[in-house]
Amino acid sequence: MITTRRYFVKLVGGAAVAAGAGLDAGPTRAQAAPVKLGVLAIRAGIAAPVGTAGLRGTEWWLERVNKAGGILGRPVQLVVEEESNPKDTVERYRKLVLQDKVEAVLGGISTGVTLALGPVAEDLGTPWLSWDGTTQKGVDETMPSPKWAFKSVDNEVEAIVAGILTPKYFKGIKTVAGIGNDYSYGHDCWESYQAVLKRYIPDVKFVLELFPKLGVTDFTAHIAAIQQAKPDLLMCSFWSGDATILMKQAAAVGLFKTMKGVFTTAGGVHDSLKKEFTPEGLLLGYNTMYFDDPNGSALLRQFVREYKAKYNEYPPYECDHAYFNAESYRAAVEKAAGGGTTWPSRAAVVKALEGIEVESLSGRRSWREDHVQMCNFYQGLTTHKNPYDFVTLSPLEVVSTRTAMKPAGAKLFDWINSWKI
Amino acid sequence: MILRAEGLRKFYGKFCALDGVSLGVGAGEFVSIIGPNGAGKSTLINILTGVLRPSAGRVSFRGRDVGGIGPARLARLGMARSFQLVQIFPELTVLDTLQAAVVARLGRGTRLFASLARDRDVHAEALEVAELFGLGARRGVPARQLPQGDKKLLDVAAAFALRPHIILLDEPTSGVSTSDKTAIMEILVAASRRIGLQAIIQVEHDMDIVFAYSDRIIALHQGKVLADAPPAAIQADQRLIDTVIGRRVPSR
Amino acid sequence: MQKIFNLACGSFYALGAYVGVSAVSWYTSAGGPAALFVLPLALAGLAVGAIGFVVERGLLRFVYDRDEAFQLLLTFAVVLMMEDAIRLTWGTSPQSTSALYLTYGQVRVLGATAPVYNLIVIAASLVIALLIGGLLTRTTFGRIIRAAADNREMVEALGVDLRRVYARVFTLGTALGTLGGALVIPATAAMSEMGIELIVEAFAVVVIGGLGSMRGAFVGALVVGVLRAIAISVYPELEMLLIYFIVIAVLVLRPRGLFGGAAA
Amino acid sequence: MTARLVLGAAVVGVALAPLVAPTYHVLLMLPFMAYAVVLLGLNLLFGYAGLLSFGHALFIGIGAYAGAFLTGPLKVRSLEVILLAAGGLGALVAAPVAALCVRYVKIYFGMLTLAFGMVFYTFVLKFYRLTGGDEGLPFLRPALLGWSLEAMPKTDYLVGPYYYYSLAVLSVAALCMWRIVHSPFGLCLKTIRDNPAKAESLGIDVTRYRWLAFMLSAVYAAVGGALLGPPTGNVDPTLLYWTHSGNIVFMTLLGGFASFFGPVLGAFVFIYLQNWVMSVVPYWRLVFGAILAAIVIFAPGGLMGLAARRRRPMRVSGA
Repeated sequence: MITTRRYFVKLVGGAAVAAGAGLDAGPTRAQAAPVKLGVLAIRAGIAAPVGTAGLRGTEWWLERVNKAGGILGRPVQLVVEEESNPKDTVERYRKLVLQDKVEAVLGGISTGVTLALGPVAEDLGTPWLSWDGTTQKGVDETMPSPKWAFKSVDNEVEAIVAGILTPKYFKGIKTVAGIGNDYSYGHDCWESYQAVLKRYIPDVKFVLELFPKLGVTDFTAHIAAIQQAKPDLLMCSFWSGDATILMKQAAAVGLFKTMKGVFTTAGGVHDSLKKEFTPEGLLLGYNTMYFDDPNGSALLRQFVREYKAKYNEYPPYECDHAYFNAESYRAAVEKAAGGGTTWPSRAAVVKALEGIEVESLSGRRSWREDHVQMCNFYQGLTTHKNPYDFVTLSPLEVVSTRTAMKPAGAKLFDWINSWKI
Repeated sequence: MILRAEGLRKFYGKFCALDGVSLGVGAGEFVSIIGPNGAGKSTLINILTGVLRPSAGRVSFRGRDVGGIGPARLARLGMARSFQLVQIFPELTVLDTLQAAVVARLGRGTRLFASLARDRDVHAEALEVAELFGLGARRGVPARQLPQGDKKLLDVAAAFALRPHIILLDEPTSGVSTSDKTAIMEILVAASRRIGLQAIIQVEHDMDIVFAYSDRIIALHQGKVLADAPPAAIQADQRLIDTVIGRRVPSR
Repeated sequence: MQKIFNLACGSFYALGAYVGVSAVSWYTSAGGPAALFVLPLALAGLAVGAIGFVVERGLLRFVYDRDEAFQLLLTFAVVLMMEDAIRLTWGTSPQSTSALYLTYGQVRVLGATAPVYNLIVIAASLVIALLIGGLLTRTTFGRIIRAAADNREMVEALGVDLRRVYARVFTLGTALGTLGGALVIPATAAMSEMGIELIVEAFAVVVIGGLGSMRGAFVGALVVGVLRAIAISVYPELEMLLIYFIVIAVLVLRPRGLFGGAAA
Repeated sequence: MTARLVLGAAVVGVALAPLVAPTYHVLLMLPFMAYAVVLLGLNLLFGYAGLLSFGHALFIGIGAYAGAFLTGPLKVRSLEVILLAAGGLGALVAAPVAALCVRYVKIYFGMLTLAFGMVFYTFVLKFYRLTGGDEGLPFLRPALLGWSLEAMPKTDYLVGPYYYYSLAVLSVAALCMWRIVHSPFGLCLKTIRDNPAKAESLGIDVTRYRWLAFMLSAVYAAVGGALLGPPTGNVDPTLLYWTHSGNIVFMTLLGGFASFFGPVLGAFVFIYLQNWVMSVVPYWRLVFGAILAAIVIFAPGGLMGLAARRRRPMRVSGA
């Protein structure tokens, strides 16, 4: 969190006006003035680790870009604001655009917040690239074709990937129990997972569903209920400390001695899943970036190395979303400039972003034409055969959003039911 | 009889604070209740004013059973009271305190959007009571800034502003200097005539006051009525006085 | 007892948990025998309860003679500050001890497997409950506390220095909170918002049990715990709502709670 | 007279702000005006009836969700209807809640209101098919006085018509509340705040008056909550969360609950202070907590109290 402050730009009247007015003052002055990008990061509450990872990814990108001479010769500055509840975050967003006059806004994680941000971004006419906010419902209902808002992969992709991989790795599954957080992400994941699994195993029975509140830290009663239901498999979409807690408390009663386990998203807290209480052979999802990918790029290796050196942790996936957003913005500006040095208009940048493909930490990633992120999802079976004190994956499966995310305009369940299996 | 109590009993757990008390107060009477500490005076007052519900027995006020109906309803029926430990509204001025009482009496408290400042009746009536109690000059002073004696007067004045049929005064002169006691009592008597009060019940320790103003004295001892007689009869019974008062108490 | 409703109790609980994690990792890296890890854990939990003394002396004591609402507000201020203080100290990631939870092994109780550590914690809380009960009923200090809860002026008139009593009671309460936070840590992970769930449940417990009653709090906690477990296995959707319904029912039918002594 | 001059200048300043101030600061005035309505109501309960509610976010949430339901599924866009419905629904929910809560006073009242707030918070999170759960519901752009204004860019709509509409609502709300606190009812509330036992002895039905004050404050909070929705364009459960209740109490105290306009001033200062501190210090909660503690201890009269200096000398000594 210390780095937040280091890059924090405190705006003093004159400088801000100069930067904002730089656009109109002619190309020569504009080149010298730094380009400001707004960042929204969650700092408090359950998603704070995710926000922190996103911010760190962006800061790492910033250092590289500025070392390489900035974008079109302009150094880049970040203006970091806090993502909190929808009301305050909408105000922060307006501040970034109206007051700080940033060129684009990066970030946004919580679905509730990004649902509110979508229409505001459209209204203010500034590109907004969301790290992890899907805004599906709001965008579908209130703005079918967003112009300025770029959204994350759909909520339920990791559950769909897990649904595809479950029958491949676990044979003979007849009964399944599910546990997830009591909010949209948890419910979306569970519903899509059921829909996909039913396609592969038509006679599968879903015997129990549990939705504890977000932030609960005691699952003994839930685990007892799961034991009672005696499913062949437990599907869990926890993604924060609760995944670790559930794993610990499950180990205490030997839950996974009697059933298989699927943790669609627990890779977000991967380095807290210590070997002592995390068994081998669970299906574990790392979302869009796997720090230990044997086929990982040199960029990924460098990032993981420097991240570990700086924070003494191994990076989670949110770094990749954030890096991709910032990097795609840089590429789009350069593409829109068409080899020249004149800073392109915001509309031109947005046009250039559509369909653009860049190298991210997890390999090549792109924006679909309808402003949705494309990427690969990394899932696999947990193993203890590694030099760390936590579990990693072997074998590793990589599934692209081209196969696991509903195409533009499709209805989710119609699409799943139309698969040829 | 305006107020009648029959066979009142009150238990706190196993402790019996009142043990079959019966009494009545008629129109035009000034009745004093006396007794040593722990005789049950406070309990009796609290039952008569509806704060406590008796364990047994009944209280009727102007022919209505009022046992435990609560002080607010009883006040609206025409029974007002003052308190032993002075009770005021610290932040309210003298006039506002009395206006509040008048508002309550007239049932205008739920007028949400009416202007209090323009309510002439309330203002005039409150002012009249203030004058009656010699508080007219201090009508704009917040109650917390009044001297102790005036606080006591304000407490009683607010009860009078209700224009009750009957008023219960819980030690109206306690905590007041000897010289002021008579003054307060004179104001009380004058005011009660002025507002057409039908009866006064007071609990009082000061025997000079009790004998000077009462028409009748009810002596309590260990939760029972020991005597209920005119002052002269009580004064004549030295044994009774010894029991109830312990000793002949000169003015404090 | 003190008629302070402490919104910050959850924050103290979270603080205890974080300190517990730090203490245990320090202990483990210093090479202490694994079997004795509860000792540094419990000691750290108790020691950090000293924050209660700081909060009481530094903040709360200024408002005792004012409306009790101000105490509520001060504890709200503590909640705000503690959240950031924890973030400053430990960062945003959940903190967790490694496998110490299973150091003591598992046993089968009534057909279910339970970690021995859980049983130790249950035993410890029973002992603490008994100790508190004994403190309140058997000692002079306890009698003073109970008397002060009823009538502050009276106790002060008897020459008791209530400031010291309050400081001790508040510190004791805080220490119990931080100790609780530390003791659950092997079974869970420390997250900055872990206290918030606790506040809400603490409400339910206290209201069901009766405001201001220790026995009530104990029974209330049992009721809430058992109801939650039943709800989760029978009809999970009801989990938290069921408890709230019970709370409201208690309020309507028995405004003072099942064991309530404190007047409304 | 100076008070009237200051008030007049403030009203003129607020009315002219959209013409002169930067857009972003004008936008911040919208939550200020919405909270000001909420706080006028909250202070009837706290400043005048002496009951500190720690659960009023519940009614803000009810107002906001009422607006979201009306503009969304029910297709009612008229803000006048929305405000009426919000107030009505606020009263409907408040009736039983208030009846249970006003049986208690002081700290117990605060606890119970907080508990009820959390009950509804849990409810909103849990019944996510109805309420959208954590995602909340969109609050579509309401029509003002029959004009749909749909074609206007949102920002122009907010800093133009919606701004003046909010100002009008706030003015009407303030006038009504001014009358209420200066009515016989207001006087009776003050007697209850100062000394409930004595008030009772004067025939004032304390419970009933407290209940009425609670109802009024709930209606105000719901109306303010409905006003809070359109600038965000979305309503969500955090509006009902207990820390939101804490924030509005904070605003009340910051401005000073002993004065009629204190809480309004508090809302203004809180919003601009938060805006500034959040941008400058990542650990802004630490700063805010410290400010709150300092106000409670050293300036219980809030900003108004500091300005007036005519209140009782404060007591800072221990018990």
